[in-house]
Amino acid sequence: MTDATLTAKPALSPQQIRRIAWIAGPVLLVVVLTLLTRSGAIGPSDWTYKILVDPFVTMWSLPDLLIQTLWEGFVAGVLYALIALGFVLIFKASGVFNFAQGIMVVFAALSLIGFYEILVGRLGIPAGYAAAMVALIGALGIMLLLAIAVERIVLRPLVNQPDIIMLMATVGLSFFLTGFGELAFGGNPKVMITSALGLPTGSSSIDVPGGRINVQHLDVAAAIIATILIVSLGIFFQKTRIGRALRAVADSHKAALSVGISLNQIWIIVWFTAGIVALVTGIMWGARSEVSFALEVIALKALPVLVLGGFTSIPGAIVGGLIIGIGEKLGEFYWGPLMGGGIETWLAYIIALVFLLFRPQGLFGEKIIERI
Amino acid sequence: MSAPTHVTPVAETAQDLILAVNNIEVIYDHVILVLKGVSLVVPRGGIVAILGANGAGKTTTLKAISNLLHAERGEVTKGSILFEGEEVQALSPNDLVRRGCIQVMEGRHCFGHLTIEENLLTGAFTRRDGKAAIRDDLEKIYTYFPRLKERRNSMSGYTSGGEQQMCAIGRALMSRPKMILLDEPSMGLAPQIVEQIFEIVRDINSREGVSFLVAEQNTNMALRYATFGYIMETGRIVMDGDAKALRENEDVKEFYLGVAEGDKKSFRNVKSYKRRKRWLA
Amino acid sequence: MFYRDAGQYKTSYAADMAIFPLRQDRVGIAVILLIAYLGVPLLAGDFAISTVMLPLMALVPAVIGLNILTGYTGLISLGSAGFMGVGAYACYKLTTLFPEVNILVWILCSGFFSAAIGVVFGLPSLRIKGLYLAVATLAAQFFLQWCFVRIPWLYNYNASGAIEVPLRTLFGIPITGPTAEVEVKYLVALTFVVILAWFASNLVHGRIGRSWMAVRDMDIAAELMGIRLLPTKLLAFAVSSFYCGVSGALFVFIYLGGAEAGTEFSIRLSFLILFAVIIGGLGSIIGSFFGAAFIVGLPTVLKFGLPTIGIPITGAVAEKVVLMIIGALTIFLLIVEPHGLARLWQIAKQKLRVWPYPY
Amino acid sequence: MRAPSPTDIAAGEVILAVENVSLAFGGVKALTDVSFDIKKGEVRAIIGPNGAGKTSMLNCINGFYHPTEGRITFRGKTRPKMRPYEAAAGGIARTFQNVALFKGMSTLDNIMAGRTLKMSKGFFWQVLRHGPAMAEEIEHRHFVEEIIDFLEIQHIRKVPVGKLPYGLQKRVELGRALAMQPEVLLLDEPMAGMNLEEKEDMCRFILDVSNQYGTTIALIEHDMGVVMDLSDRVVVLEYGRKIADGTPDEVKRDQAVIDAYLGVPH
Amino acid sequence: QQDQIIFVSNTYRTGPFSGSGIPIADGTRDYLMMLNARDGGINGARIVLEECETQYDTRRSVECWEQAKARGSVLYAPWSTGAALATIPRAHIDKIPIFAMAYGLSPAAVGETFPWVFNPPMTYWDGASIWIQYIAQREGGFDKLRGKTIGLVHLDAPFGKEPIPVLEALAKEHGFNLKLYPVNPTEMQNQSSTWLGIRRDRTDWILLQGWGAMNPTAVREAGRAGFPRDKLLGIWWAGGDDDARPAGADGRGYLSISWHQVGTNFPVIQDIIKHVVDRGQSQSPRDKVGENLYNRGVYQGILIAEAMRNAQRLSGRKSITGEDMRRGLESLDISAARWAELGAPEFAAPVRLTCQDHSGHFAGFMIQWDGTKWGRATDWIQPERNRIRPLLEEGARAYTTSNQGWPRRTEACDQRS
Ligand SMILES: Nc1ncnc2c1ncn2[C@@H]1O[C@H](COP(=O)(O)OP(=O)(O)OP(=O)(O)O)[C@@H](O)[C@H]1O
Ligand SMILES: Nc1ncnc2c1ncn2[C@@H]1O[C@H](COP(=O)(O)OP(=O)(O)OP(=O)(O)O)[C@@H](O)[C@H]1O
Ligand SMILES: [Mg+2]
Ligand SMILES: [Mg+2]
Repeated sequence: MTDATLTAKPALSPQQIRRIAWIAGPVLLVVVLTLLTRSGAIGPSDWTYKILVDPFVTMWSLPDLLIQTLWEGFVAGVLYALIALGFVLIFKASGVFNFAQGIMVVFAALSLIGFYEILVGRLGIPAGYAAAMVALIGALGIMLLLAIAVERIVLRPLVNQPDIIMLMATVGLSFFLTGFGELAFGGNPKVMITSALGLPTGSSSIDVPGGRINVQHLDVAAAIIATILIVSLGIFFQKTRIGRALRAVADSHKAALSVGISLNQIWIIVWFTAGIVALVTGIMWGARSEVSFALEVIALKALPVLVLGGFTSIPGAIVGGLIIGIGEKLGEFYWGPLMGGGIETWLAYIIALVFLLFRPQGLFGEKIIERI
Repeated sequence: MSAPTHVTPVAETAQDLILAVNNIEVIYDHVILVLKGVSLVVPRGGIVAILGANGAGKTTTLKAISNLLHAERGEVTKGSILFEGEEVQALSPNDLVRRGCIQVMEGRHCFGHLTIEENLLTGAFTRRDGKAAIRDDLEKIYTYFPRLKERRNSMSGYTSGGEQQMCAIGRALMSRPKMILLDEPSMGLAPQIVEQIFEIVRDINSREGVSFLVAEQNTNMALRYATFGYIMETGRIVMDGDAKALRENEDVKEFYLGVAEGDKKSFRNVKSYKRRKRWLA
Repeated sequence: MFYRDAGQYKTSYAADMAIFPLRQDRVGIAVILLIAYLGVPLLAGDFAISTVMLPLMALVPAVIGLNILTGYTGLISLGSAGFMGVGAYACYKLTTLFPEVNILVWILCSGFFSAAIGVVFGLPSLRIKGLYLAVATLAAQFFLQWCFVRIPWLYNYNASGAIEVPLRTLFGIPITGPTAEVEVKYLVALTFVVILAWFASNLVHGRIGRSWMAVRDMDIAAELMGIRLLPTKLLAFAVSSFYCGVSGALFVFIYLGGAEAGTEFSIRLSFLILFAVIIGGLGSIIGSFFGAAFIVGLPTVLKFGLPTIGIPITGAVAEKVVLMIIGALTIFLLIVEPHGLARLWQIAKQKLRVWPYPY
Repeated sequence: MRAPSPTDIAAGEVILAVENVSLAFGGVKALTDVSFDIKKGEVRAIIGPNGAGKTSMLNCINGFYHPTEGRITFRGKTRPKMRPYEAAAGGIARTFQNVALFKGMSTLDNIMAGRTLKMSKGFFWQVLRHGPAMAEEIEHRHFVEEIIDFLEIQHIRKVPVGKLPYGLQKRVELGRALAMQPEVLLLDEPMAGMNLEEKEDMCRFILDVSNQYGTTIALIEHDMGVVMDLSDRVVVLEYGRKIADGTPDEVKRDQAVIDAYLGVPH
Repeated sequence: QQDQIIFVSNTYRTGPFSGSGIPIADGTRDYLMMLNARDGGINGARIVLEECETQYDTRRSVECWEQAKARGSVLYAPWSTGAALATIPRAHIDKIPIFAMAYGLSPAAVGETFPWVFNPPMTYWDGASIWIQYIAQREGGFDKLRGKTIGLVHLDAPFGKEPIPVLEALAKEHGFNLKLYPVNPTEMQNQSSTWLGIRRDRTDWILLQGWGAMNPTAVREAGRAGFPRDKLLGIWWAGGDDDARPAGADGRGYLSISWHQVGTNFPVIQDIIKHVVDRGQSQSPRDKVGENLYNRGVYQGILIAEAMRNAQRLSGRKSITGEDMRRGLESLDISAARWAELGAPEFAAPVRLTCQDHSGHFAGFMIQWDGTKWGRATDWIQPERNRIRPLLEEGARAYTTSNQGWPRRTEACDQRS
């Protein structure tokens, strides 16, 4: 090869240059910071040190805490992903942003406990696994009824309306369900029937460098169940005829109607599936504290997860969940104290916002088509 | 123009009508009256054209038939629509598709985020005759529209206007209907393709016996391929007749075909006597 | 029958472009203003004014503001309560730092602080669209709310962490603080509302309003026609946040009279405002009034009204039932008329115009 | 009516020059090495089969797409990364293949929106909507009413355009583009979905604009009758490449064009 | 027309804090209804109790204030710090006393400045003092506190931040480190990073100033993080049975401050069961009667009823006004003997309010969760009155300076009892 051919080709495409800058930048920053701290130019009381160096020093010196934080972030992420999954299903299938998903979680969990209490308390069936399973079926039945009712009463008359109208209809739905739920179940918090459902409750300590970490069996179970759920739903919606129809409906109600896709049937399927996801979510979150209407606000956490992963992507829900979960735990734990703590409330949104600036449709979202 | 009297085509008797629309009235938004008593029939295996100016109500008529009006806050307030002898107003659009009546909507309406091929496959949503048959039909569509085959893996939102139009027509064909309601099939298509589309219509019509109701602006084309035509104006049928008879009609000739006194007019020399020119006068 | 446009010929474009082209409409507005300024303070009781009219007046600017952003410009925001909070805190800081300046000036000024913050959080709107943007505005909501709790300077290091509204007067008459009469507070708020609504309606009917709507309906086409997206969107954010800011100041200074703003200006309020915008009608100033009346008035009317007409529900049960009714009514309204109460109003007028013929 | 004679065109200056423009989306090549020019005052047609790249060409011209290679010179200036609003400010207006009106606004407001660039009164006056702002508003309203009269759409002045039938929407869109008083008007299939009578109307509007204002027009259209009658010169694209360029008569007889597009000689 | 006393009471039986709101509302309601059923009201005047649902929302609370005013309520119980703050400036204008039992603005205890506000039997600042005293007891003296780390896990809202100034002062004095762990209302059920932080800081003691769904989560997270439960000390509002129960076995050992007994072994509770619960007139499930927060509701009912009785005596009328009620509250005096008379012997410490002191700094004690129920864990602990009172007075002064034009006390002090 001659010199001429070498110079004739542009050395690097702009994209490659950008990529290199992305990698080189942080590396350079780390090197500079290390040099500065080593030389004593910035000391432990400087702001730059506190923000840019100290957290990493802590991570390094207390690896057990780092691992524990990552684990907690992972678990939180999985649980966020579960809620987000409920949103994704409905959005994917109808373009509706279902604001009522949060209350559906509460509703599902409360029906489960309600059935169980009736079975055990009034009907005298021995407490335990059998009763829990019957209650589970009852709760699923309620979610199916809910799906049918929602389709009949809310969605069917609102076919082909703009997104924001549908969004508000689901807000109305969430009001209704909140009122109805509190009337039916009372406002008292309830204890989740964790052990009757056969979920593990203990915890184990695992030795890691620098100490030990504590892992709740429940969290492990939650992670496993969530993964199974997400993978199977992903396959169902990606690979089947129904899956394609769902995406069509989300694109345009009108066109979907015109090719003979039954919106009614699709919506019932999807809302029921979202109901199942809500039930699972309710069980998992409920088992971590208690089931009360306060749980509804957790659903807001699914929003940044959702935009990060992309509204329409099932894998996006899980990846987004993990990024948000781990990101916010790390942020709160290592940087939160610098700002007086409690930054978890908005950190997730800021993380999502930053990602969005680079990918406006989220990591896995469908491209926003701009054509004229 | 002739008086709005409606003459039922003589040859047809009730049983071989695939579609009969009797005196329907359509209202949008509870206040806007658009169709004021429209009646028309399509014989089994026929190709019927609806012609008329912009806003005459062609699209509305087709939507009323396919029951897509609800989605636009419109409703049929009077009259009845019979498909294969049965009232269909109470059916949902997908039931109608299952029964074999499908509409190709004006303005394409492809699923932008689905690829061309996926779009075509959604057309087969109501079919139950197995993957192989669907594959075959897909290939058939691709032979009709080779351009679609080239772009089969592109998201339809990114394809050109004409490609989307082909996709929409192909998608409807995928459902193997008995009757297709075509709304402005030629819009935005290159002349060659327009010709081709009407050839396809005739082909399917004669080989598979599919009936067509075509709303079309390209009067020339439409009357060449249709057997019967209706002309609409402001929500009423103002004229109907055999395609051939319509082609011969002087009014139609002047206003829709652009041949006055036997000559084709040039667009450069449009008469504008009735038109004031106030452009910065 | 009396509502006809027949015989009213517009002889100039100015007349045709008037916001209320019909004489009957103009008379109607005058009557409404008269009722609002004289009828309500004279006839309505303290209870009605302070539980319905005051919160209504305090919220209307925010609803108009969000309507400008969402209804006119098509940018969904869930951060309105946060911007209201900015207004409230700005007003509090300003009036405690400079007590000698009249509070009315500060209420208006607090809008500018809110507008500035709004512009900052509006920046991503160039790239982020639709529901994605809605979620991004949540970042503003939660971040601002966190600031209200975390930055003690904002509430003058009060041990209680809340704003306490001081006594302020106009011509010697108390207009804020505990001793102010509800009627006076009401008239002050009403005046703000009238002026702000008038300004908003001017804006949306002119060039700026048209650019907003163009961006809403088809941003690409708007840009191809020479409308620059970023400045247009940012202006919408600024104006919207300005309205929210004034609303927040009114909310605390005129209505609540002291607030634990961290919880008051919460996401719940943001949703309520969005709710009002949609129920009232996207892209309609008058709809903003209807929407605000719906969300403020309906719960109160139901809660206190149902028992008086003999339906014996009180306390918590009432609350639950009211929630259910509101939910159901919302869905019902959206089904009947997705364009909101404003459209129903229009249709009613339309029917009146052609009465007694149906079309 | 005065049609520009061939000599006019030969003498006319080039207002817009497209040089070796290529455009690719990932693997899809929408345009490959296309060059042509548009002269001041002429009606320039762009034709070609579906998917040939006609719309993409217009998108490049007004800055919505940026060519991957080549350059576009407008009035002697070349701007590699021109933004759409810069093109508009420079005097390029257009209509769209899939009607891109502002659906929620009335006809009048749509056309008024076309005047945005020409309006200057600031925020303060807008808030008051009195004095200068109102005067300006009325002045532009006059202009817009002219267009409305011209296009004969008086009766739909206050109707939200979303509810108009397709053909009228296209007409309103033309009105909106005219309101910008453009130097160059790009029309993307302005007559699709119209019947003969309406096409005639549209043709007349286009010719009038061209004659009275000397507005340069680039026209995409599939109706060969219209193209042949209206245009001064035609450029033909196929698969993103230019296959012919010349007067309508030349193009009509070009075998490549017949094979690729016309099917039968017209 | 029968004499009646109208009391519009705020409640929150719905919303995220209903878990704590319901038992309290039930307790108060059942006690007052019991008085009506058993005694025909107070001295023949029936108590008309109207609940006004607030959902713990300040906006609705203000609406409830208007309702109280319109209905002629003799008392306003805001049941939220935000509502208390919003209504305190109006009390003297609308002449309705505010009764904020052990919550709300702590300096409101200074009767000279706030003649219309009452917050017996103690303020959060007293609570902080009790916490530290208890820790000192366990550690073996105040000198052992030096170098210890004490954390405050608190709701990130004015309620949660209330004890901070006193704790900071105590930290300085006793030389312990105070660490703050704010929990945002939206993160109430999602506290894992808070507890990781506690683990990192090797905090020795945790004080829990939480409310609603935040508490059970905190107790459970303490278990998950392996924090010794008997070093987790809740404020009195974190002492609900539903706060500890969901943690199951993990909750055993958890402590909370209280100032009254739990259980149904009091004649007064038995009367409630007999006259109200068994007649199906209570909204509370039978098995929740006697739980900690239920009994706190009863405690509130007793204080209110006693004040009403006082007011009747002072005014000489059966139907009293808000002003009468204010005087009744200022001369409230429930001695040990009176507690016994009321059917609640040893139920709580004696309470006596004065015109100067509207709170009283009365004694409390710690209760401990044994896995199924609360039980008393310590003897009475007296808050350091001499330390707290000056702080309160300073707070009251700060309040008047930031609210210029705050009226001087003009209400006469009527201390006959
Ligand atoms: N959703 C709607 N709401 C109100 N009016 C409508 C609506 N859709 C159509 N219209 C009105 O109904 C009339 C008929 O419209 P339609 O679309 O049926 O005409 P068309 O004959 O198909 O015209 P084109 O040739 O332009 O497609 C028009 O005047 C139009 O304004
Ligand atoms: N943004 C885009 N992303 C991907 N492909 C695109 C994009 N824009 C255009 N294309 C492709 O470029 C080719 C040319 O499209 P264009 O719209 O310019 O065709 P056209 O000549 O206008 O055709 P028609 O007559 O059918 O409108 C098409 O195959 C289209 O799919
Ligand atoms: Mg049509
Ligand atoms: Mg095109």
